[in-house]
Amino acid sequence: MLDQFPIQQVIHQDGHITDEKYKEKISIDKTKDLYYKMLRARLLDKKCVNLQRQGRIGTYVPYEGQEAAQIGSACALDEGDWMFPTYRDHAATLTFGFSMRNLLLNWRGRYEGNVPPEGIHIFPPGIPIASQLLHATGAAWAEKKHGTDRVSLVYFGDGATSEGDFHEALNFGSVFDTPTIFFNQNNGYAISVPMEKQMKSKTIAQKGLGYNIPSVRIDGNDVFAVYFATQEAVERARAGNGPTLIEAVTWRYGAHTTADDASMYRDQKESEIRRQTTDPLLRIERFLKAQSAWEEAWINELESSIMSEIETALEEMESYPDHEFAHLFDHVYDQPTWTIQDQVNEHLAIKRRQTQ
Amino acid sequence: MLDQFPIQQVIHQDGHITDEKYKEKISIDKTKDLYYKMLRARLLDKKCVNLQRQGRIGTYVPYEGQEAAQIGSACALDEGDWMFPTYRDHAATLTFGFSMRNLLLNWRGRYEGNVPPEGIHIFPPGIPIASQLLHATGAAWAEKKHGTDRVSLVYFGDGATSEGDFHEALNFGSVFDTPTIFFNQNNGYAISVPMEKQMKSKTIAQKGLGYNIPSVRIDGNDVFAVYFATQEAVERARAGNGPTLIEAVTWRYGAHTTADDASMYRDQKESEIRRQTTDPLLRIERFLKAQSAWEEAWINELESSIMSEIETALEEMESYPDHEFAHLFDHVYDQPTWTIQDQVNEHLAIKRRQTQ
Amino acid sequence: MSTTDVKTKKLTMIEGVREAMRLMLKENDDILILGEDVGKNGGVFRATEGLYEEFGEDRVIDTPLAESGIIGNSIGLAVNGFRPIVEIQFLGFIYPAFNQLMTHATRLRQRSMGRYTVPLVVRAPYGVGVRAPEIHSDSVEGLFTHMPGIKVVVPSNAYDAKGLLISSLEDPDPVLFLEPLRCYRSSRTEVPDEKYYIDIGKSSVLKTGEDISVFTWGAMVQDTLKAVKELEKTRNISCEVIDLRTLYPLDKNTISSSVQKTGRAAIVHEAPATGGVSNDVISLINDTSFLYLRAPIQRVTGFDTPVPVYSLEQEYLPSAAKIQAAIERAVDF
Amino acid sequence: MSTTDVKTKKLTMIEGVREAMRLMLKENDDILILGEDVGKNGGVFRATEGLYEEFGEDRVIDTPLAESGIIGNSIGLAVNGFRPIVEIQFLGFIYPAFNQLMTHATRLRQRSMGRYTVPLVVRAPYGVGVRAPEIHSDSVEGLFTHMPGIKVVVPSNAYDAKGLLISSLEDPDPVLFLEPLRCYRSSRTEVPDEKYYIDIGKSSVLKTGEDISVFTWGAMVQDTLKAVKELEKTRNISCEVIDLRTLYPLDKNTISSSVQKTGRAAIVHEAPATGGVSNDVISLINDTSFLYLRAPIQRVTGFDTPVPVYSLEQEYLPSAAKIQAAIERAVDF
Ligand SMILES: Cc1ncc(C[n+]2csc(CCOP(=O)(O)OP(=O)(O)O)c2C)c(N)n1
Ligand SMILES: Cc1ncc(C[n+]2csc(CCOP(=O)(O)OP(=O)(O)O)c2C)c(N)n1
Ligand SMILES: [Mg+2]
Ligand SMILES: [Mg+2]
Repeated sequence: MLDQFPIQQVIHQDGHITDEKYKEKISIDKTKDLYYKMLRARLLDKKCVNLQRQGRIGTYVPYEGQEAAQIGSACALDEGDWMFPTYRDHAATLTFGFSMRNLLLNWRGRYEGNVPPEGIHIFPPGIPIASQLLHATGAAWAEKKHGTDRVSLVYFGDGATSEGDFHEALNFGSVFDTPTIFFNQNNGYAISVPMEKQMKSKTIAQKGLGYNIPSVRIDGNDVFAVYFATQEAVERARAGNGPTLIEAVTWRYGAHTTADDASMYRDQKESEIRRQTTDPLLRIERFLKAQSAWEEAWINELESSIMSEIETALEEMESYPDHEFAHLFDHVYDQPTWTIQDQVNEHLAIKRRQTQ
Repeated sequence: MLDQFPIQQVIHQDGHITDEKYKEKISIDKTKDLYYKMLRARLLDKKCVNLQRQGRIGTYVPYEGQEAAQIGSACALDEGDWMFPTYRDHAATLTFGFSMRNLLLNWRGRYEGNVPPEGIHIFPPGIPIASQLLHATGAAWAEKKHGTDRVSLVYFGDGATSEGDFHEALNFGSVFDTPTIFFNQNNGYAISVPMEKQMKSKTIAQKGLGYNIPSVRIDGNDVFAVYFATQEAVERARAGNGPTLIEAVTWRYGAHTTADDASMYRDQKESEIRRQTTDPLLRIERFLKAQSAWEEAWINELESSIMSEIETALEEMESYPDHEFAHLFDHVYDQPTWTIQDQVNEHLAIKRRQTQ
Repeated sequence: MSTTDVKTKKLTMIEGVREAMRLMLKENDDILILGEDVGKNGGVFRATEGLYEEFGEDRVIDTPLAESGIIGNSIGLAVNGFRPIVEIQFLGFIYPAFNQLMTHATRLRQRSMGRYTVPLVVRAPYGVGVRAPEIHSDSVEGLFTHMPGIKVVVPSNAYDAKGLLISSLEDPDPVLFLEPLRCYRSSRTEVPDEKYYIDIGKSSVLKTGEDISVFTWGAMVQDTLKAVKELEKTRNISCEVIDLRTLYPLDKNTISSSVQKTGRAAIVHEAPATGGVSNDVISLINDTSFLYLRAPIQRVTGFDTPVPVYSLEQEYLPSAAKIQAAIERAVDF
Repeated sequence: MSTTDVKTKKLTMIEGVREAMRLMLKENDDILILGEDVGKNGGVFRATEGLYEEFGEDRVIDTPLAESGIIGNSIGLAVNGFRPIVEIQFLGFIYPAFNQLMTHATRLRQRSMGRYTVPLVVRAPYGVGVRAPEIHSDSVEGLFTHMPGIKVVVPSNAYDAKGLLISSLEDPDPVLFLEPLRCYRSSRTEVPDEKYYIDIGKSSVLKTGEDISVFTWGAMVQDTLKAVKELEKTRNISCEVIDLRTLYPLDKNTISSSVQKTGRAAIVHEAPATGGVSNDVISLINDTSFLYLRAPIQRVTGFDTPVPVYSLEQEYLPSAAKIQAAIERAVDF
């Protein structure tokens, strides 16, 4: 299977292009744009880890190391397409148009953190593992029924492939030929459980074989490999040729969440080595340097503009009005049922009494 | 995939052996024994369909046409191995030692119909589709942990492969290398839904590829193909080499159940043609005739001894004491909880009052 | 209901269900039917008979055999403009989809502050009655009244079935539409050809009475009426019988005013007592009508056991004698 | 409990859980632990910390990420000689396994007339408290009291946790062992080193009183005690507080005799009111103690909504003020 699904790469970790055929497809502008998006995501992620340490946000789920996988894929979508993220995919949602303020609000335990700007189709992050894959096939199926060429892209991890819903989604996608990109980020771990304990198969791509779904295995730290593979899958979907399974092989540098201690189950030196070798940002830096297109001024400007964007978002988040009590019950049903309304009335009466 | 998983056959529907290498493995005695078992199952099945029509049993699930698949596989097991049937696999359970009387009691809505003889490991028929596959991996895993060489064999249909539990069971079996035979009877339909609507893949065997589980596709109406393939899988499992997925391609002649009308969704002429061509019993008849080993006296004797066995079982079933009320609550817990006990006491008190 | 103006037909309950679907499929292109064997086969109970032929395979869809898959996909379809009707073949086979219902269908509106909504109707036949194999006869309404974000309705005849299903199909939120198996073909009711509504949340007073309020739903409605009428002949007791029809949200006003009038209550259902919807009714009465109660509220339910194999079904079901004994217990208290 | 003879240690509740598992793993080779991250990682809450090292990967097993798979396999293991302890990472993630619990774990004994039994303990942390993302904080005890064939227990401190888990591990039937997250490390209790039992089905009277019986469990126990003590200072009310500990089967005798003494009752829990276990308690009181009741039974519960995101958790949880108001309502009725 490893032979059948080799890891496809466009830019080697040293920064050289692996195959001349890609040369004309890669402009410096596009490269810089992707680099900017990855840098933006990385700086935000680092900031969030710090915010959590300072108690300014709750438990946080970092994605550092997975920027190329998330951003390369998100960039292959058009407005109007559907994105189904997990709890770890805010580099993708940010890139696809989710607001930074709302993203931060999410980590403050706010419903606003689930709400994208009007017209941007991003689902609330999937929490029960793999369950969102079925929404992605359903929403894409709806597009097909509407007669549009919109697609859905759904993120999920290596661990998620063990759940029954993964299987059912691939089968529905296959049977109804839904325009869906099943985008797997194989970061080698489901919390503490390494891929070898999760499955016997050496690849996730091969799991497409049971459904006659075309699959591809790519270097998930190579933003162009991700971008091109996703583009191809998106084109196939738009053309009415059904779903694709993409396995993007990647790595998370940090712990599963800020509540997790990765050193309990793996040697964190591995992450240190990877930071120097396969890192998605460093690779583009090397590539740009090889093209003599890396300018310190540009990068400094980028950094400072991103930092000020983050600071602004942070301020907006921290000055955001307190969560309204009404959000507890307002949207459970279109109209609260009487049991909810009675409970709310009692709640408010007691509060009033307390403050009297 | 059709190339990768050709349908393996040992005896052609004309009755000739497909490959000389099988010759020495097929004795006339063994052939006659398998034929006897298939005939016994078929006559019982026909009887049950009639009993249902007469209202002497409830809704019945026929398996006619699938005798080779069920019996070839059941014969490859040893006492002490575990069998996990569905609602349609009583040809298999009968062959593996389930009593005919209890089998009939099952169709009378009796718990006794779920209880095998002491020492025979047969689970109550699986009702929620595909859920029993996980019990089969669990029980086999237990055998492995006990250090025995016992295996489990689980039956399931083509439709069952769509459920999440199918996937989870194959993955657990693969990861923990459980000695399990996943025995699929692909009869082309899940009630009314044909395989083409159930999945896009042309084979079920290919579904093993995602789990690195060896798979084989066989002619499920060829009792020797089934028997040999299952034997091989059983040997692999006993030797500690993990699970196998077997796809036995077969056909049910009749309706899904006696409450179903197959002509609503398929042309029943297909079944008539198959009775003349690929039938599992006819094939062995042709084989034995080709070997000049078919004797009318033998077959007549078989039939009459089977019919009298069935009549005896039927009498036993019909004279079996009425279901005790206690069976409603006796085994819900080891000891009834007080809520159950109170309900039972009230029930009995009211009954007593009524009969006074 | 059958005045000269309104054209009606005498329908069985399953025909009422089918009529509602046909009418709504015609009226609203966004409505789809998804399920196992709902297409060519017309459903294992024939609820969707003829709809595949009339509306085609893009609207009446035979899905793969995977309940989580069916409900999960329907959530995606619902969020993206459709109104799926899912048929779960038997309520006892809804469990594989429990996660999709509990964490998604019912929560998406809240999670997204109203951005994404799930107008989804899940139909499921349920309860004892067709001498089916094990697990086919589960009565687990109580699992869903404890699931915030969904409504639960149960018609007991063709008229209510059609009106309730139409209301469910215009409700902006997920509705679990339970179809008691024993009611499918047990009787016929006059049903208007046209569109009409039975409101979700409204019960139906089938018989007024003075001494006790008897609440029930689904297949127990006819059994209860029969038991009550028998009892009224032998004893001088006047019973009010109310078909709840909606199990969440309960019809607070009708329930409480009835109990406040009669001073006594009994609840009859098939499901086990512990965790059963009867307890929601008892709590409602406790909350609203404590001072009116002249006797403990009586529950007549299934046992705290799984629904048994069919040869024991009749022992499991609340009998007329049990219903009568409960009413007498309350009245003689 | 800590006499001079019995060696004790002061443990947090999660340590009590761990101690019970360690003791039983040592004593009984058939006991296995299965779950996500229970091995090397020692569980996401560290409940199994050190057990992988002590008992090895054949006894403390990191499984693939699939709850139906975990429970389904554990059924096979249990039937074939083992006694699995399954850790579900959060109760809100048990739903994918609902079918395996509802139609198999709980029914195999009955279906096979006792031939196959499923001695299985499913442990799951639950409830509000760790400011976790959505769905991690569900309180759905009521789904399982309505599931015939399983028992449901909830300790609220280390002592009860150890004794109840040991009893659960010797119970011949499936037990759902709920671990309230807010209790994991909130306090320490003296816990004997040796083996001891807390009987399933027995509640614990934490405080005797004369005017009202307050029933609760899990994380609400401490909140309730605190609210009650506060109230007793300001008003002349004497409250009896009972930790139910087992939710099915309920402790009928203790509940009914307490209410028969005090004449009033309140029930405090996190879960939504509709379908909540409070209703089972109300029904029990209705059945056993109707004539003793001097006021409607009070429920203090979560809302009939999903447990919200964590910034609204405190609004969702029953507050001291709500508990006190309910008690006053009953006493002043
Ligand atoms: C149904 C369910 N079970 C368990 C969990 C707890 N959980 C959260 S993340 C996670 C691991 C997921 O691993 P993977 O799919 O590889 O994604 P990654 O976290 O590596 O991005 C687990 C077990 C959950 N959220 N949902
Ligand atoms: C979870 C679940 N959903 C639905 C059903 C209803 N049902 C019973 S048999 C069946 C079709 C099964 O088809 P297949 O797996 O091919 O087996 P076959 O009946 O052909 O032997 C269905 C849908 C069920 N028993 N369980
Ligand atoms: Mg991962
Ligand atoms: Mg089939």
